[in-house]
Amino acid sequence: MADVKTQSMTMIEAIRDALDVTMSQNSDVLVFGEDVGYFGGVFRCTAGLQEKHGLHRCFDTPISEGGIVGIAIGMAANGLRPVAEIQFADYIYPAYDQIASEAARLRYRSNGDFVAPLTIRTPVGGGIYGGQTHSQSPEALFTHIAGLKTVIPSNPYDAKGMLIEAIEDNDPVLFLEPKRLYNGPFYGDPHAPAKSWKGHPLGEVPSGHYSVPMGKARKIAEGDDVTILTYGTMVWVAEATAAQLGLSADILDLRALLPLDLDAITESVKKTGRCVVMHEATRTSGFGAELAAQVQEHCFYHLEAPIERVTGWDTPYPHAQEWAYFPGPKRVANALRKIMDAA
Amino acid sequence: MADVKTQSMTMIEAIRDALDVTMSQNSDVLVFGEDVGYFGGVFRCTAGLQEKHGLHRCFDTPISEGGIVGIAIGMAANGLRPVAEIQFADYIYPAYDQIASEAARLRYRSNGDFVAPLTIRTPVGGGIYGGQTHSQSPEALFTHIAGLKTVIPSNPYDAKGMLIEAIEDNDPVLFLEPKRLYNGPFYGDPHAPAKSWKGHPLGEVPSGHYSVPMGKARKIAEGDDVTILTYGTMVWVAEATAAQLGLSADILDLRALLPLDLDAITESVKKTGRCVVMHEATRTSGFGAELAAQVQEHCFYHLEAPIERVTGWDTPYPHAQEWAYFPGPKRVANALRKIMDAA
Amino acid sequence: MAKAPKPSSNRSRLYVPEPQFRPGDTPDYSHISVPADHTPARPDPLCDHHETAEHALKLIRVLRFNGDAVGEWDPKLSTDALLGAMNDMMMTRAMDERMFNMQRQGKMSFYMKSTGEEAVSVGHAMALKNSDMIFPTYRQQGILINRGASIKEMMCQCLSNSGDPLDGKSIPVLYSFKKHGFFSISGNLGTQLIQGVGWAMACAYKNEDGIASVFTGEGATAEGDFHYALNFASTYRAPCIINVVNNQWAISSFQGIAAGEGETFAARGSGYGLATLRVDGNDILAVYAATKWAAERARKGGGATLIEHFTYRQAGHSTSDDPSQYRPKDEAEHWPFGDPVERLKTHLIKLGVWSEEQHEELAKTCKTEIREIYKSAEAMGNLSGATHVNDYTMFEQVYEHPPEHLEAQRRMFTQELD
Amino acid sequence: MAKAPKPSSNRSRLYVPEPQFRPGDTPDYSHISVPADHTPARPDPLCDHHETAEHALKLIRVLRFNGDAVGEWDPKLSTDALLGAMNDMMMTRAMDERMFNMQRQGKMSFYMKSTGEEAVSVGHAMALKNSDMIFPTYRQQGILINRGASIKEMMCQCLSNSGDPLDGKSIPVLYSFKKHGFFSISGNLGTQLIQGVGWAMACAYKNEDGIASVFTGEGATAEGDFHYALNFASTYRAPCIINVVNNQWAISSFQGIAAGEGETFAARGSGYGLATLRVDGNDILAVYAATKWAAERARKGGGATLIEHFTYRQAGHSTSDDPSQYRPKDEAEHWPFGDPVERLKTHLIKLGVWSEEQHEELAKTCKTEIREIYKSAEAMGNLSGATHVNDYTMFEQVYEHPPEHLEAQRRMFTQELD
Ligand SMILES: Cc1ncc(C[n+]2csc(CCOP(=O)(O)OP(=O)(O)O)c2C)c(N)n1
Ligand SMILES: Cc1ncc(C[n+]2csc(CCOP(=O)(O)OP(=O)(O)O)c2C)c(N)n1
Ligand SMILES: [Mg+2]
Ligand SMILES: [Mg+2]
Repeated sequence: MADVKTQSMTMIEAIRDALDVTMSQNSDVLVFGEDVGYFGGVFRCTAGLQEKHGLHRCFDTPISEGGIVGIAIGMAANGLRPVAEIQFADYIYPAYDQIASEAARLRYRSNGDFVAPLTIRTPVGGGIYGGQTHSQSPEALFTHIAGLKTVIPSNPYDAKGMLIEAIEDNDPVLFLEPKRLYNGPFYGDPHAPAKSWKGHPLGEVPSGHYSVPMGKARKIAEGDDVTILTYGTMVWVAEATAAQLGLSADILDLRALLPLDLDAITESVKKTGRCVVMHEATRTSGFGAELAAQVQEHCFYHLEAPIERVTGWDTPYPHAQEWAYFPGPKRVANALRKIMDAA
Repeated sequence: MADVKTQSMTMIEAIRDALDVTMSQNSDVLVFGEDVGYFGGVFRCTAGLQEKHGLHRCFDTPISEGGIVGIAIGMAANGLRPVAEIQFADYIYPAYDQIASEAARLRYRSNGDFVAPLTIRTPVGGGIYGGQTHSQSPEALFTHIAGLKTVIPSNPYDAKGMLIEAIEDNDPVLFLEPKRLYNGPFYGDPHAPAKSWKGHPLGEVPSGHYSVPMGKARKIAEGDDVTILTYGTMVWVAEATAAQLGLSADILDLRALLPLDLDAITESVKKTGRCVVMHEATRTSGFGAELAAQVQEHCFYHLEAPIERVTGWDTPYPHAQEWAYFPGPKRVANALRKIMDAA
Repeated sequence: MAKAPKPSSNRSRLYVPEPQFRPGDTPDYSHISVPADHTPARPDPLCDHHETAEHALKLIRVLRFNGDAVGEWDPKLSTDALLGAMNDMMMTRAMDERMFNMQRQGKMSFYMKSTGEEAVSVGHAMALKNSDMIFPTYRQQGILINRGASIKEMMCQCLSNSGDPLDGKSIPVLYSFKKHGFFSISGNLGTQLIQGVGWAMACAYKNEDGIASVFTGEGATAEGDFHYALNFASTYRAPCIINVVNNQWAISSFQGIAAGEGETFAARGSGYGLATLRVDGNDILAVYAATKWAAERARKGGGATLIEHFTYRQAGHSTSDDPSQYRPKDEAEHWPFGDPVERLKTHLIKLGVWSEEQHEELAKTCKTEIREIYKSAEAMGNLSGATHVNDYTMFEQVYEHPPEHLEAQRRMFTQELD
Repeated sequence: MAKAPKPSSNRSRLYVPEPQFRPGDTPDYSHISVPADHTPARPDPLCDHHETAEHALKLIRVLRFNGDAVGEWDPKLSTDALLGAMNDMMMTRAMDERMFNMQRQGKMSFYMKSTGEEAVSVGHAMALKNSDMIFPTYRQQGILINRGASIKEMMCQCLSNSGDPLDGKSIPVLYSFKKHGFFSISGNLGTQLIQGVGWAMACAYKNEDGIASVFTGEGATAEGDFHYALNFASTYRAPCIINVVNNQWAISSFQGIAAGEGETFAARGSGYGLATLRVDGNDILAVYAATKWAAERARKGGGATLIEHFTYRQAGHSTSDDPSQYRPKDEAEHWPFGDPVERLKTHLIKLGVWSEEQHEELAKTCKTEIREIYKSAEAMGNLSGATHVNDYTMFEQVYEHPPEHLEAQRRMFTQELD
């Protein structure tokens, strides 16, 4: 990437840039959702796109998540590449039927006669005192659905490249945006001064078109003691906490949950013999369960301790108790200590 | 239960009897759903209830799963005990928001000011050539939701007792009915002559009121070689296949997925050292993942081989290939052989 | 069957609607006044939607029972077109009949007839371009037949055999024929309505001439997707037609459960600012005329029209259903709007271009033709015997390229085949 | 802010509605003719729903701008009642003002004002029994105030402190007050509409006298739940009122996005066979009168009424919003229907029971009272300092009895507190 110009960007700007690049290159790309048009989105991810590309290419929709995904499916089947925004992942459930029964299965049901290459972007995770309805991480509800792909970036570089990849993919992709990382990395301490992406190496985003291949995890730290499998906001909490504990951890930012980079996972766990899985979502039937199941399936004879899960509690995401709910540095450290002490 | 009268019943009759008993004892119990009224339900589970209890206690609804659950929540909050039927679990997704965001969280959100003691009954599983939209087993999409309980009986005795328990529970309960077991046990061979519940010991159903406590697994076979954790239709396939292989298997019919009988599970796995988890649902992020994750968390040092999952494939449920999709005796046997050969 | 006792009446104030007639009753529709001269005027297709508000409450009819075609909605079709319509309707009916019987013999898992509703599908298709995309339910097989789809392929789909374009993936009747502008049918009711609106928005976005025509039964209008469709169609003035086929029944529940008893289905559209037409669905000329009007409106930028096709489901809901459980056995015969095939026949005879003999002859030809096609289809397999569908196809078309975990499952599956 | 350039116009046939005015424009509503004498007649509350079809398109008004109360909808409230209404509206406004400012100071995470919409909540509440269950949105705090809920408890909820009846579980404004007939507010738009219909069905089932009154903003009418509510209310003739508060805006999108530009929100109800009223939401007498009518209809078994309250959201959507980004800063002042408090004031003065001085005095009293209550509330903690909410409460009320896995998590949590 020697002579590619880069620019320092937040994740919001990187997402906007990915939309701008694909809209500029391909008139089939349309962007829509609640408040995404003139206003540019409640998180500003689509700011300026309507002005630049026209009212008919970036527009507001009624407050109807089912309708938004429904029209996206029809448009995608008719040759377009719609990118729909769901304002918060907590509001995606009215669209669940359209996603799980329709977008995910159109190709299969019609045996390839019709396809639905659409992208659904939606912010996930807590950390903004959003309470029960602005904090959820529902990824596991989508990884159970055959026909869907589910990805989640943890930094501006990946966000842009992965979003371009998602839009150009010929299958429906759910693109989850960890809202606590929109403006900077977050290491798990809400009282520490907020960090910005500006100046961060992963905030250096190449201009123009590039993509991050779907299904390849990113090794963010190389180590021998323990493998940490995680994604989204927890990537940064994991890294900071492991470093603080002085652990030599192999940390994988999974990036895609489905398709999953099983090779990278097994290679790492076979090396370290220990594995901690981390996510912000509710524990029971979270994606961590799938990761734990697969790790023990594939690395059983290399495991020296039970796989630990660090997750949100099995309660709705509370408001005042946000940081008691969030799987922060203490919960991460407890799990890492526990697994290192084991056996 | 010495002098309790029993009657030989199919699972359909047992469910109907549970509804009849609770409706007779408590005028707060209402039954409704698509075609459940005059007609008595497409699987006949509500046949005769309208005639007996009146039009206002067992009635048809518009084809609107979201609306059905929505009114159930409002009625439950207003003191009734609604029992809503969703005609097939494959059609429950339009109600997903009302279930996951509303029924499951009303108590929490209002800190106990309002509650939603409702029951949702819905048939799950394949085996009737129903294809993609009459065969699904979406339990894992509900076990991820804090505030919900999810149960699934495997025989008439349990069906009646568990349904009464569900209706009387003060939290929302999803009651999943394995449709392939409605008329008789099913051992996995679609070409074998169909068996009936009539004459089967678990088809002997006590009359009147009784309940099966929620969260207690049922040990259906006692053994030392391997633990099989399963529920619904797969209970019977597991039992028959293990017997055929001559294995000494400890088989648990979980009955409730949430709350889960972790004690029974760990006790068994610690005894056998091997564990196979079985369900009909799609593999990735299925409830088997949660079971595998918990078993390795709690029994790691007793495990002699990786936990195996026997599941449906990660595809929609196909029509003509129904029996190639279904986790039948061969898939079960392969997994059992594999785990017994391991280590 | 003996007359089922009426359920004990409401002892509470909770109102639950009931149909007029149940098994054992003698249906009496004498209170339904079949409108003869009350057909509302034909406004300009680009009129303000308020001008069609009364159309939502009345009924557009062209064919009188005596065979006359009257009024400004009369599309004045050529004799060829009328004879073509008759052929398509009778082929549809013959195919339904055959497939129903074959299902009874176990050749397929399931079938759904459209008997009594052939005018809706055939008349509608005739008034559209073949390239206009239909988002059908499972009762618009007449559209495929009108558009010249291969009946053999349709039958192979139902038989889930080696000739099935869907490789056995879907249950019978859930066709997908992109080449015939026929969207893949979903087993989930309602979902396609809003997808069709999205398709139409894409047509507009691309400055293409095409429109979408989306279908629902009256029962499924209660799904949220119906609301989404009307609402988005209104906001973005999507070039589409939204069709509610009101065949009075949704499996066992009557239309009063679906929508209450206060208003027609067409009237739903008025509140959304859409044009609304309500048409005698057993009158193929009226269906044709209403569709033509709505298609012109959509194509010229006037936005969407909601059409209620008022008809009657003569058969059971599907092969899994027994309607005599919940409605009088002979209700169809008492249905005051007659049968769509009979009504066109009367018209053609009155026009002097048709006779009872020709009609019987055509019925015979259709039956024979369908039988022959069926034979060649069944030769490719059926569900009760060998389907000849390769089981491995179940792993295909989940994604464009199968991810590794699916490949691993495919390998696992191999071990089950010994 | 400089006038934002208009987006390049559609280059395709895809139609996307736009509001008339954007930042930098000077709002001009002279084309809106505020109906003076065109208030539709007041039919009998048990009339056929068709008699209210025109009401969906017109606007019920009682208060003239000159302070007169006119027409058959005039509820002729006593002076006491009018003064009570004024008090409740001004308390609501004062509380909103204070809480907004305190949020700006970081005392709570979030707040939502109802400024400009106080007549809707207060007028509505006055016309109901306190036991009628409201299914509110986050802009009906006026109902709680009218029903005598503890303002301190409301504030403690917003502050998520030790006085919060919800133990900090919910974000500010999502109150739950069963004892005041005020259903727990969901953060998910629309969902409660159909729940309210279910509540009403339960009232009817139990032969109780109560009704439910459910609320939505105009924006959220696009959710499926709105359709479910209208549909089920129609089928089962549920004793309820369905209120659409059309405050013109849904965060940044105008009402033309929500529903298209062809029809009013009230008109939605007609197609479902419901009674429909459209009322000047800044006219508290009209709101009262319409509610009274609908409540009588519901209570007497006439079924549901859809009421559109036509009003204007004067403030931002919430403290997270800056409306000057998407609409002219002074649009509120140009709004042709005025301000609800001002309009009642003019009426009271005209009646001779009120004066500018008394009004200012009341404003001051409300402000002081609210300030005092706020102080005592904040003394129990706030989000930026110590909330004094016990973190363990987060594990409570997930279920009636915590299952073992939750107990285990609670124990795990203990290890994090050192
Ligand atoms: C979402 C959903 N809910 C329920 C069903 C089950 N179901 C299939 S057809 C049907 C009745 C549909 O009635 P209607 O819409 O009137 O269409 P018709 O069969 O009369 O043509 C029902 C309830 C389904 N397929 N999808
Ligand atoms: C299901 C859902 N989708 C989106 C949101 C985000 N959201 C909160 S309020 C709002 C606007 C609502 O507008 P309207 O219904 O007109 O009510 P108003 O705020 O004007 O009172 C949106 C989009 C939500 N809370 N729930
Ligand atoms: Mg129907
Ligand atoms: Mg609004």
